[in-house]
Amino acid sequence: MNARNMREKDVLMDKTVPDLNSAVAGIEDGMVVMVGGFGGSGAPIELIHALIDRFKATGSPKNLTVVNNNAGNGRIGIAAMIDAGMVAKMICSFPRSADPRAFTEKYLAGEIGLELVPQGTLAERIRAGGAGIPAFYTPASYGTDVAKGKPVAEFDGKHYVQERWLKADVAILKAELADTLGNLTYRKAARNFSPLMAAAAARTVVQATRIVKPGDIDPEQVITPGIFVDAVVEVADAKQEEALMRQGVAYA
Amino acid sequence: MNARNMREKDVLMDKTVPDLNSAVAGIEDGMVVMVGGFGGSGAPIELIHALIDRFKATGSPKNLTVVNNNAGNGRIGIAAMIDAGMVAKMICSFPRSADPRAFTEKYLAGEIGLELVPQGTLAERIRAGGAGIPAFYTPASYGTDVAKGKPVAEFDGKHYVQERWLKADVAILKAELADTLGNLTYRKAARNFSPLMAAAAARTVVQATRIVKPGDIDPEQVITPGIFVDAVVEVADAKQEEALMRQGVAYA
Amino acid sequence: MSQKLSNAQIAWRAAQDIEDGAYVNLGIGFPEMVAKFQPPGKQAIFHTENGVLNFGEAPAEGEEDWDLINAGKKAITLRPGAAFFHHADSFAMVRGGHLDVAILGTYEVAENGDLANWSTGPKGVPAVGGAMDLVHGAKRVAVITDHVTKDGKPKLVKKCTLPLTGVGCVTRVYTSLAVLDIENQRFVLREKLPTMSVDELQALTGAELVLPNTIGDLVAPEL
Amino acid sequence: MSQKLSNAQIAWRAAQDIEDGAYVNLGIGFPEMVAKFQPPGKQAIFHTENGVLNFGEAPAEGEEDWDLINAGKKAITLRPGAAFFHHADSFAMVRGGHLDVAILGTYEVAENGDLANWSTGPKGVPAVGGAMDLVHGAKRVAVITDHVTKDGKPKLVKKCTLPLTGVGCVTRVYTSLAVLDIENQRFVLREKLPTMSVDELQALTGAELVLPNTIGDLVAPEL
Repeated sequence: MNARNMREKDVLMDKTVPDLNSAVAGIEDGMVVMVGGFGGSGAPIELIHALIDRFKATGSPKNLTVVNNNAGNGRIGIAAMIDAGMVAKMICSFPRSADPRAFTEKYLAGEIGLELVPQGTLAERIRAGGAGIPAFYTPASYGTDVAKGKPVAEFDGKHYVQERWLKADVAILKAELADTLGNLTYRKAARNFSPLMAAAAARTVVQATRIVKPGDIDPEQVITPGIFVDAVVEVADAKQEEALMRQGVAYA
Repeated sequence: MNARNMREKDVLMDKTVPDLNSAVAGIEDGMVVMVGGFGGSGAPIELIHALIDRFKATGSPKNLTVVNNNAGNGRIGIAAMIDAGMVAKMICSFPRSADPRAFTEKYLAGEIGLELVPQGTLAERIRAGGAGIPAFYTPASYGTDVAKGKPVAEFDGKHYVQERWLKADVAILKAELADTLGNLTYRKAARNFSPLMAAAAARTVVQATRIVKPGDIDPEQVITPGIFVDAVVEVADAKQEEALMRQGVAYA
Repeated sequence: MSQKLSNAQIAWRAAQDIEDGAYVNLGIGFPEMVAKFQPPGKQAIFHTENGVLNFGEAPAEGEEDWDLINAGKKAITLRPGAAFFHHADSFAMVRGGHLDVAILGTYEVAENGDLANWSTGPKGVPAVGGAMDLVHGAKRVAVITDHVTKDGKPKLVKKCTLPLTGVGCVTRVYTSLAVLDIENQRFVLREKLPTMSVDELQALTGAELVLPNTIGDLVAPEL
Repeated sequence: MSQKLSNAQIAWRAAQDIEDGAYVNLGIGFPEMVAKFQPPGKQAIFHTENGVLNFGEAPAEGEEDWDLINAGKKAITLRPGAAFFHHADSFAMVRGGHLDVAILGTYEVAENGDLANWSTGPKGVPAVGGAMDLVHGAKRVAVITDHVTKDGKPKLVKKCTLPLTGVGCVTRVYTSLAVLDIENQRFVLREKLPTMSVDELQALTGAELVLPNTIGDLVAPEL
């Protein structure tokens, strides 16, 4: 878990933080927060719940804009953030998921904003944010209500919609392995949006099932290079959002 | 190397081809050919030389547009294609490499075309070609001669150049492992442009150091998913371009 | 009225047209059934938006791994030769034209190929998911649907009344009563229930049917 | 004239300003030397355009692995915690502002921060490589260069005469005679050789030097 058996000259940098509270310390009112995961796969439940704990104790962070494919399930994770009243706006593709009542209630009451983005456009906008591409063209949504007000252009006889990059102040993500330099791997389909969000956020905070020393992840198998990661915290026994939801757990 | 020990119902698809000649069979006069590799790292020397053999035997393929970061080194690989007279135009970022005489001679004689593209723009244009993004904006080259004639736009007070996707008829690439479904891994830094080219070409042909059966590559470690690959040929004892160049080998 | 096809039978019929070696995306819900009916001797590789290629059947209950799900958030298994990738690469496959077929459900499909399958109007919470990408990416976009709504209204229409998912994107429609191609902005009838007349079918369709010389029988096994 | 710094000494001076924990790209050729002079106790992680993060020194002759090279096509080694990635991801790091510092060589640099380092004019074969991306991506773009050309002409100029690599992108210049910041489109002199007068330096510079109250001594160890 630490780098003590490395020669000090090789590795001084260490991005590990001691606990979840430290990990979410920099997240402030009004920030744009990207949250990794698609459904329960890759959802950083412990980081989210640490953020809720802080909100409950201090009233902050609130008024957040949260970016995720969905808008929370049941009464845990992002749904619990919404229930707690921390979220001013969701940017997502599919706010109707298995049990979307937290978002649905607030949305129908006019208490939460929604920017609906087609899933591939959402992924590409986040990717563009990380890659320094301020705008790109996609065929998705051309001629639909979702494209209203956006510039369109024709290339080779086909119509496209111009979309802007999407960046965040912070990304909170779940990884399988992290080394102390922030290199990450993900478990199975849990990577989904996380490698994109890691690059698109000014600060990227990661909960990893295991923190290893530099060199323990094969350089060919790194999915998110450490350059995109600012803080890693080990959460060995991370909960699975889908399992919690099926157990009917409520966090907020 | 084949899938005989799989249950037939699991795997019918097999993208392996028996030899290098079959692998390059579909490459015709006038095509745009992306060639993987950066310097000698990832250069598919055997596929290139099979293409040269075909040209010498049949006079075809000629008049090719070749996409690579460089424009060939010494008298082998892309340089040998140029020497042989198969290449009408190079699209590349850096046609001056260690020993660029093949390109330099033809270029100064006006016998070969050049589209010079900044390296990051080249990578992103190829990536856009594979990703269905017809155009995007980049800060690279703004205000320089390279941007002349290209649309520019301002986003958030900064200027950007609009760049178009780049696609190819064929990509020829070198991988480390391939399974019979075309899933690929690469050795060390040899991946460079290859995963992008695999997606941007209508047909992607790969020489792999070893062909394995589906399931032998961990799904988390696949770098190029098989959906981007059409044909794989095993070249167990592949030559290294840099080593050949240092030996002074001439192919054309 | 003749016995219409069940959803499973519509899915079966759509599955028969999937070419050997095809890369296929199935919309969440009803279209997922198509995977069950792959004809023997043909292999398709299934893609799901959240970053998995070559997944297989659902695991047995209790065997789920919730890190291994499809776009509908249902647990899946892997077939040999699977691959994981992130969402931008996944939609590069979609948008970049690498999928051979996408098969989607729908509320309405118009004779000009317009598809409306994401919103039933301004009420409630809108949700679009990956449909707006899928309709523009796959080489062939097919729709499977009941021929009419629960109220008996046509789902195949001259012009969509609901918010569009995509413009001019659908090329084939498999319904509970017929198989139709969309060609030159018209529904061309390819197959119909053998027990149903063209007139009966036309009466249940909101746009004029083009009738080629040969119209096949739409027959599916009991499922 | 005072003894100017050698290339190694210029590289040494630039290396002193690299923050602990910085991600750094060094241009091919002379700037590669900067890596050798990392101050003890500070760690930088080096990026190379062809898809490697955290590489180390060159291998011994005969130990080269030609699949493991840098952007200059020279053989490299890896440090623990390295990562490989493809070219689009590599330039996402560059263009996306993830590098802390890029240190490049140059033909000319102008007082407005314009850089000309890719072409000496219409003759010969043009080649740009990754420079046009690097100048816009890194949080800090620095240049290391001899203060004058081989013919004694200024390389620090009012306006570049050679084709530009990037507009207004350079913020610090390390030369064989001085260290300068580019602020408000002017060269601000931060350090100069202690044996050289400001007038002597001004005479070798093609744009007016801004002189702050404190100008440090540019001193480097024998290397």
